[in-house]
Order: sequence, then C-alpha cells, then structure tokens
Amino acid sequence: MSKVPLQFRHNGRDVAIFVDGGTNLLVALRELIGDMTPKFGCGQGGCGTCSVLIDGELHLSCLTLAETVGGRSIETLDGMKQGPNLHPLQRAFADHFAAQCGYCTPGMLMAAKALLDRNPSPSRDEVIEAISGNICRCTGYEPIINAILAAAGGRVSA
Amino acid sequence: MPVTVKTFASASEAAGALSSDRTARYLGGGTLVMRALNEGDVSISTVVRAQDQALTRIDASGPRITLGAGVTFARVLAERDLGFLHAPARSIGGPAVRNMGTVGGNLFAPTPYGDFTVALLALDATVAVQGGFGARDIPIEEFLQARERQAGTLVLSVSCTRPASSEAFCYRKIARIKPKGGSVITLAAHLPISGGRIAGARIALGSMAPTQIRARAAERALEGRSLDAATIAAAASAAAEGTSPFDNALGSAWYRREIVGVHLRRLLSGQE
Amino acid sequence: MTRHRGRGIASINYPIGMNLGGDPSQALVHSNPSGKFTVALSSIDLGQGMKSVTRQICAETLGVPVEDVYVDTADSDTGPHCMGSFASRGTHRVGNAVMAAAREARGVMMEAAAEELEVNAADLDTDGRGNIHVKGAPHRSISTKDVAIAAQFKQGKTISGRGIFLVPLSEVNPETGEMSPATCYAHACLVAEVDVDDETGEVAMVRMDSAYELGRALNPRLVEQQLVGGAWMGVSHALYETTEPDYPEPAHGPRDFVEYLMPGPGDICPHDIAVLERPAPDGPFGAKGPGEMCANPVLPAVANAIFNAVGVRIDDLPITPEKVLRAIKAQGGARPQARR
Amino acid sequence: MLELRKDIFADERDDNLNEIGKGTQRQDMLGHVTGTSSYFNDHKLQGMLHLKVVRSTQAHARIRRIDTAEAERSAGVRRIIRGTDVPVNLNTLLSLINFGKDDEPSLAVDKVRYKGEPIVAIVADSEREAFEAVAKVKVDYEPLAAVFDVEDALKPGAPVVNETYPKNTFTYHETYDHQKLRFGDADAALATADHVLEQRYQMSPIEHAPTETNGAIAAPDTNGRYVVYTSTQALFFSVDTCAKILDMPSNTFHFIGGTVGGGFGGKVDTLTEPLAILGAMLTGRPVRYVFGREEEMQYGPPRGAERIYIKDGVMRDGRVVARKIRCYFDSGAYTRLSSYAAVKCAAHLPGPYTIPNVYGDVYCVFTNRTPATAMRGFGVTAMDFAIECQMDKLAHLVNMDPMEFRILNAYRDGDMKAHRREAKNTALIECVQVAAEKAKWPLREEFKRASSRKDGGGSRAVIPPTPADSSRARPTAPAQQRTSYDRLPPTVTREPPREPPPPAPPPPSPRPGAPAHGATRFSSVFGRRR
Repeated sequence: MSKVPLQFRHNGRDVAIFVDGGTNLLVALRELIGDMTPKFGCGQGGCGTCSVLIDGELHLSCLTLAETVGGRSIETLDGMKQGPNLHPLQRAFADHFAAQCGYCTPGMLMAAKALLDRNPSPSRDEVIEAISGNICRCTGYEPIINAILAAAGGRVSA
Repeated sequence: MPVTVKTFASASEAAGALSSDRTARYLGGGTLVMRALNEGDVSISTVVRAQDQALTRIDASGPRITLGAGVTFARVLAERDLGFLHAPARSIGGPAVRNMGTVGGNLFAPTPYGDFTVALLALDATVAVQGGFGARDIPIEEFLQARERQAGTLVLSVSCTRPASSEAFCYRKIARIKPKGGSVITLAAHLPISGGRIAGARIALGSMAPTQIRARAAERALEGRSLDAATIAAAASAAAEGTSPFDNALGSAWYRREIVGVHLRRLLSGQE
Repeated sequence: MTRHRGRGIASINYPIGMNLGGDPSQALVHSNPSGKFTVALSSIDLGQGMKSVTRQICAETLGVPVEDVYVDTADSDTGPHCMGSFASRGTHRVGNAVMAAAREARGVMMEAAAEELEVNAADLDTDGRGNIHVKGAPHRSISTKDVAIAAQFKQGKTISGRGIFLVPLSEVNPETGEMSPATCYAHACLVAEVDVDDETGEVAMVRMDSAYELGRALNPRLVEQQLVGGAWMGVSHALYETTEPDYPEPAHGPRDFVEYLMPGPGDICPHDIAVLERPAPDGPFGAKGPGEMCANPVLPAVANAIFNAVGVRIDDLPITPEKVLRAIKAQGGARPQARR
Repeated sequence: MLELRKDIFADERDDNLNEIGKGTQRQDMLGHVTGTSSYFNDHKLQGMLHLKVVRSTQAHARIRRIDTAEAERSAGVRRIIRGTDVPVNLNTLLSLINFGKDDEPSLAVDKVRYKGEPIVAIVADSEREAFEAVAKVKVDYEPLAAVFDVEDALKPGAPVVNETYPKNTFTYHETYDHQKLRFGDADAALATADHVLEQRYQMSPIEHAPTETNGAIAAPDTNGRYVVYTSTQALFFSVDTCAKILDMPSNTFHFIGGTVGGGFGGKVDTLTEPLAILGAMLTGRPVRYVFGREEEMQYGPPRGAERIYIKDGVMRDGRVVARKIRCYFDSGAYTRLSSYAAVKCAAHLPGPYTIPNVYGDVYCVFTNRTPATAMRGFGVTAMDFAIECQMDKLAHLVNMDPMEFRILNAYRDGDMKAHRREAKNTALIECVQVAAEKAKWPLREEFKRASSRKDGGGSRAVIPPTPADSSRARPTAPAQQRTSYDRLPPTVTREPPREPPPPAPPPPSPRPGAPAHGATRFSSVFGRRR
C-alpha cells in the first residue's frame, strides 16, 4: 500500500492528506477533506458539476489527479462566502431563482467566478461561453445567464 | 490495486517508463486518462507524468511555431502570436477543459474529439516524439495513420509554419450544441496564395474518417486556381471524395457526406 | 436563400395528480412552543420546489408568515406516507394534504388563542403577520408565539395537525376505457418560431410565445422556473434527445454529455409566457401542477413550425438535421408555407 | 418573461391571500447557492465500501455459467452478490399497488433480457478494486434472437422477451393485451368524413439526464436497522420495494432523502437501494452504489419510445368527427411503469378536443431494450406530439388557420370526454387566444369571442351509441385485492381459485358520473371489483 502525502491550500487554509495513487481531486476534496460542495456528475469532463478553481483557473476536479495539486491553491464553493456574507454571485443566483435542484449550482458558481475574476464586465456571449462546460437540466440556462450578468453589473440584493 | 503514479523530471525518462510498461499511460491534461480511470478502465495500472519544462514551452516568435505537448488550449488562446490557432483552440470543450486539455493529448483524442488536430493537419504540422530509442520528428499525417501504434511513445511537441496571412487559414467546427458541442464534422483549410493563385492547398477534416484526414480531391480542385466562386464550388463538390465517414451519436455517415461540401463552401467563402 | 423562418403552434391539456387516484399523500404539521411550525413530509424536492410551495400553502392556511414555517422532508422515520414525487402529484396531492394538516393545526391554535383572549374561537382571525385577533377588534390580539407558549405550558394542547388527501381509486372499464383518470387538467398553447437551413437541415429556435393555464400560480417565480426550464426541455426533446439515435436499432447510444445532445446556453431563445389561472375546485387554492406538462406543447409546435418554414413533416423524434435534410431533398427543395 | 393574466377567470378566484401568489424565495435557495444542500452522496461514512455491478453484454441470452472465482480472489473484494443471494429476486414496481406480475430480477440468474442487465454485484474496499473484480467475472452466454421493434415483437414467432408475459404484451385485467377506449362509432364516422388522414408518429427513447446520477448509500444502524441515504424521488415506493425484495419489515429501514439532483421520472425505479442495503447486510459495512454517467445514460431507464398511428376524419368546415388511434409503448425488457402509462395515455385520447367518435388501442410491449420508465409528461408527451402534428395537418387539409382550427374543436365545459366524464374547468380556448395575442397571430373576431364556458354541453354532453368489439375477450374472475399493506400470510396461496367467467357486460351507457349499479367494473390498478 503506498499512499502519497499531499499538501495544498483549500479555500485559504493549508491541508495535508494522504491519497491513493490515481485518486482524483474530487474524491480527495469530498472524501478526505470533507468539502462536499463539488459534486460528482459524470467523471468524464462533460458536466462541470465538479468545477473548482486551481490557482484561480477553472478546472474539473474529477479529471485532476490529486497529487498534481501539491502546493497549489484550491477554491471551491465552500470558500466563496465573504465572511458571513454571500458573494455577489451567490446573491444574484438567489435573486434570479437560478437554481432548481441545486446540483449544478456549485459548478456554475465556480465557472461564473472564474469569469468575473478575470472579466468583471462580460457580455452575454462571454457569460454563455463561460458556463458552456456546465450542464443544467432544470433551468434552461436563462436565469443563470441573467444572474451572472446581474452580479457583474452590481445589480444584486443586499 | 491502486494505480501507480510515476513522476519524472525529464521527458526522456518518462518516455522510457512508458515504452517499458504496457499498462502505463501518459497523463497530460487528464481529460483522457483520468476519465478512463474514473470509468473503470483497469487496463491502466501505471500513470506516467513528466515535469519537464520543455513540454510546456511555446515558441511563437518566428515563422515556424512550436508548441510543447503539455501546452493547454487556454495558453494557446492567451498567446497573441498564435492568433491563427485561436479558433481551433476555442472550439475545444468549455473553459475548464481548455485549462486542462493539451495540444499533445488532442492528437490521441478519439472522435468526436480531436478538433485541434484537424487544424494541425491542415497546417502540415510535425510531431516530435520520444520513443524508447530516442527522439524523432514525424509528419502529422504519418503520425495519425499510425496513431494506434504510438501508445508507447511520448509526444514532446508539435510545430508548424505560421500561415503567410490570416486569410490563408480558416477553421470551423460544426456542432449541434452551442457554444460547446461535439463535432459533427470539423474543417480546416490552409490555402496559401501565390500570385493570385492557390499554391499548396491543404484541407483537413475531422469526423469524416476514423482519424482526421485530408480532403485531397478538394485540395486538387483548389490547387493552382484563384479562390473564386467557381473554384470553391468545385472544391465543395469534391469534399467528400476519398473520405470514409461513420455513424455515431452525433450524425450518420450519410449526413456527414451531404453537408461536408456545404460547410466547406461556406467556410471558404466566408459565409456563416 | 438557405434559411427559412416558420411558426407553428400546439395546444394541450394535462391530467393533474396521479393517474386514476387511489394513492394518497400525507402531511403532519406541528408548532414548537415559540409558535414556529414544522411540516413533516415524505415527498421529494427534485428541484421543482416541493419544499417551498408546501411551505407557502401551510403558512397561508395557518395564517402565519411564511418565515414561521419550515418544511422537513423526506425521512421515513418522521415523515408520513407519500409514495413519491411524480405524475404531477406534488402541488395537488401533497399540497392538499398539507392544507388539511394545517387546517387542523390552525383549529387547535385558534382554540388556544380563544382561551387566552376569553372569546369564542369562531370570533378570531389571523392577520398573517403572526398575530391572532378578535374580528373587528384588532387591538384585542395575541401573538402566535404567546398562543404556542400557553398551549404548551398552560393549556396542555399540541398545536398540530394531520392531513391526508385521497382521490379515490377509479376503476377502468376494459371494453370502453371509461374511467376517472384525473380530477383536474392544466392547459397550454405555445407558438414556436424557428429558422431552418435548407442545405444542412439545421433548425434554430428563434422565439417562443405561450399561455399556460395552471389553476393558480401559488408562487409565480417557481412557476416561471418550471415553464422556462420545461420549455427548454421541450425544445431538447423536439430537436436533440435520444438514447438510441437509430431507434429501433440499438446502436451508437450516447455515453456522455457530448454524445447525448441537449441545447446549450447558446441555443436558447426568448420565451414570452402568459399564465392563466382558472382554479381547480379540488386544487390547493385552486392550483393544478405546472411541472410536467410544460414541455409537452413545445415538441409539436416546433415540428409544425418546421413545416411552415420549409414544407416538410418530420413525424419521428428527435427532428435531427439529418431527417430535415432528407425530407427537403425528397421533396426537391424547401417549400416555404404561408408566412404567419 | 412571465406575465400573470389576472384578468382572465377573475370571477372564479379569490385573490385576497397573504402568502399564496407571492414570489417568495425558495426554502432551499440558501443551501443551493452555498453548496450546503445535502444530497444522498454528501454523507461521509467510516469504512464505506463500494458496489459495482457486472452488466450483460448481450441483448438477449441464456446464462450458461457465471464464474466469479477469480473475482473473489481479487484484491479488496469483500463480497460477491449473485441473484441467489437476493431474498426475493423477482419484483415489479407496481406490485405495491397490486398491478402487474413480478417480472424482473434484481440480478439476472438464468437469462438476460437487455444489454446492461445486472448479473453480479461486487462489494469492494475501493471503486478501483470493485472495477478490477468486475473485469474478472466471466459470464458464459448462449445468445438468443432479440427483438427491438414494438411491432415486430407482436408478430407470431417473435422471440419471447420476458416469460412472465409470453405474448410480449402486458396483460390488463388478466385478459386483455392492451387498453381500449371506445366512444361512438369511429369507423362509421370515418366512412362519411370529407377527408381521412392516417399518419404514423414515433417518439424517441429519452434519458432523464439529471446532473446527479442514481445512487444510494446504505449503512448498518443501531438495533439491527439500516440507514439509507437515497436519490429516490419516491420515498415510500423505495422503502416498500426494498422491504419486499429483501424480505424485511419496512421499518427496518430508515430512508433519508428529499433533496435530489434532478429526477424527471428517472429516480422512481429503486434501482440502487436494494443492492446497497443487501451489500451492507452481507458485509456489516456502509455500502455505496452510485451509477456512473454511462450507466445512467445507457442502462438507467429511459422515457419509453411510443409508436403511434392516428386516423382522423375531418369535415370541410373543420370539425374533426372521428379519431382512431393505435399506440405501442416500448416498455423494454420489463414492465416497470409502462403498463400504467398506457392507461393514462388511453384516458388522454383524443387530446383536449371534443370529437364525437374516438377509438383507441394502447399496447404496452416488451422488447430487448433497457426497461423504460416514467418521465415528465409520462404517457402523454408523445401522444401530444402526435395529436398536435396531426391537428396541424388537418388544419392544412381543410385550409383553416391552425389556431382557429383548435378553437373550433376545443373541448368546453359540459362536453362529454371520450373516457365518459364531463369536461369541467376547461381553459384550452383561452390559452389559444392568449398565445395568439402574445405572438401577434391574428384571429378572426368570432374566434376571439369563443369561450370555454360557452357553447359546451347539450348535444356535446351525450355519450354516443358505441358498438361493441365483435371479438370481445371474456374477462376472468376477479383477482383478490391485495396491496403490500395487506399482504396475505406467505402460507396462503397467492393465486386464489378462479370462478367461471361471467358473461361479458353489455356496452354501458350510463349518465356521466352515475354509479353503475350491478355492472361489473374493472380497475387497472387493483384488479376487478364489484
């Protein structure tokens, strides 16, 4: 049995775990760290429910070999709140009723954050492009697009 | 048994590990190998990685550009000097996949994937590979024809000559889903113009055969001619010639044959 | 001219509540001594908003603010029987069960308040803001919190209620099909506008206009979620989805979200919706159920719009570019119909 | 964009309400946007094992031998479960309401009936080890001819898919191979119609594609109980199905769910809970069984495909006078819920229109395909597609505006529906009018003035004389009414002795809603009653 030690930053906090060879980052986050916000949707790279930020870049945690993130900084939805307050994107998603079953929401929010962190005033087409790797089966995407545009424009409830 | 991960400092060591172990697969961006592991592909027991800086190098300063095999599509998109490759890079996956997927991995992606490789084929790229017995350069066409036998080799980089002008190269992926969808067909055309005539036409197609192929009949229809409506029409009607499309979940062979000429015509004449 | 625009319509109705009845749902409602209510169910929130809509039904029936109600579902140790959330049962069956439970709990709450205010319970009313007052004399009032405290610690009453909603099982005559399949029906009409490319067979949605009649929009935002998302699914069914592209031949089945086709965020179109409310006599506050039926009119409306655009009828779903192109070729080219 | 048309039917509503009608925020929204909504798989249990199944590579085959020897020796394997380990390895979902016969094993034993059917379950320490063991199970198949087309399956000599139903059709009322609807004399009306149009329509099988796949985690709990975290959209359906398959009292199980990542009908079938619990029972450890995406797409049940034939008679003035429908539900290899959808479909005929002569035959057909199940609009979506395409064609045929054509034929309050109940609370006409307004689609004045509340009933309320089928099947004696809640003790025979069949009842023509005293009546759910 050879478990590999692994240290990285998880939502601003240093964590250290031991992983089996071949373990993906989604399993490491959920089962070893206990952060249940990234979800398993396909394991194939097709749905985006497991999306996280690695050093600020959007990645699919299910396709990331856990041991490749040593020393890097991982952000998940669990770290999105700003202290006790919701992030503007979270407020905008709520305002726009942009979640139904809620299962795609963590990935959508991370994809949206990756966009707004780089491009604070995206066009509608840029928003569409930013969430194009994330499947939502409930909403028809329209409220999600509107929520991200509203967050970018500062049009969110207090 | 858990998978064994072997990480090497140099590409040549990684290539050695890869060629000596039939259960080993090289981990690039993860979009192919990690998916296979997640889905229970037990033929993979060893994952080989290399942390060789050369694999992630981009050389885009001169007329001939070189992309390390580990260069991601997001990095291609971030490189202003690689503007001619932005359309193919943007057509891959969503943003997360573009942050992960690599130029080298795309060479191995089965249909309906492998769109970037269509562009590289039209650009007559060269693939640098490292086998158990050293490095060598292979024309991309040859590489693709023998792709199944390349499993034990490691791709180091791809290189190609920059198109003479931005008009000389065009690319389009036909997908059912927007903005991100699997390829029904993918088209790339490199049509250098010399003295008002096309010289050295290369048209590459994805999803028109088991691997990316050239549309040689369409190339012949273009070669030596000016790019006018009649020439484009002739190339469009020859587009399916020599191809061997297949049925899959995204479309049938019949449909692919029917539309490849339409889309080639639209691509070459700049229509939506 | 290779792209042609067309419009098509469809109108439908949909039976609400599990086919044929005979399958009730239950609900329990109780208050804690602070006057905060919990609804216990065994129904499922799959995204349709079960927890939220039953919460509003409960609050309205009790006469308390929605913030004073929390819906807890689905724990088989604490939730009363519910077969499941399917067949448009949620709003109609579970909603009615919650209403019944809340009515019973309200009865106890009003009795307890009457005892405190020393009046007859029939003379009391709730203000919906957490107070109970004597009708016509709002100053003679008591908060639901004080009522709950009194009920618990002084009067020894449980402010709680049980509810069940049963539509009796209908029999089916095997010779004639005579039966009572449902007690109420929702309705819809939808106009779809499309562009059809006559060289590739590709269909692009341009817009949709619709009217849905739902009995009562218990929560218009939840209704909008269902209708917008449901119409998207209707487009998806009409143009994209199949697990067997060569049905009935079982080949080339999609294995992932690249091969299984659903419209992406770049494929959606504006959808202008009107909601009509003709209350169902047995619906909770007249409500029917919007969740299931909303996709149904889209499929035929899209097919009919394609005919209007290029003159071909595709009667096999999904209407893929290939089927459209084959049909256009078979009739010798696009034949646009009268513009609508 | 959503507009509430409060002006329409305002006289039928009391809008003076506090909470109802408000766009109140969802109770679960805060949980959703913070990622704290707890789905079945968000429970981390100590020492959890992983379950994977070996699936059939064949669409139809006899199983000669299952060799698990190598898999049993594979690293990390805790338990191999075969069909013989399942206490009651034959079930049908609707047996809970005593509808249909048990026809589906949890794990195939002697035969597989669709590609992907589970044969062996492996419980191992890790997913990887479970996958490795799955690859080591050898199944020796004797391939059988398979049938994939619903109409081929009904031809003489077609392969028998499921021996429980040897004619490849579900059996209604223990006698009938389909559900009928008879209202008026469709053949006579077709003979005198100005135009007759017969068309074929085909629905596709559709994947629910919830972003969360089907799954369950079962764990031994205190006092001999099992806690089960589940993605089910049918809580007590799942509890009672597990109780039956595992032959345990239902209160042995503590099911926890209610927050589910999309369902759309695809999480009704209780696909993962029985094996997860059985795994936990046999190993004494928590066991997780969750579908991969390919499993969900290919072997999770789809919306069944229906093939529909419609033959309509229409007059030059636009009145549809007859509608005759034949519909085949593709149930796949097992019944699941398609039998039920077929009845719902029959009741839906002829759509929201008042047509004086309606004739329907709806079949639930077995093929060697992944079993179908419920999906959003179950039993109706495909029929609406067929009917509404047909309505468009009929309007075209008689050269009428398709909106006006629908208003002309729409059902109205007081009309008699084909399933012999009065239409009430109808609103189709108003929906057409408002949709036309929204879409700026011109309607003539008389159609703008039409109302669901006017001009219905009267002669439209009458049940027309309905000829009996000449070759009427004779119903048999009633099955004893039983549900899972009043199950007979196991010592009592499950098949009560049969009485000789009574004579067929005369074609009933009761007043709408009137009790049919003395008539023999049937229920598709609970069998026959008096």
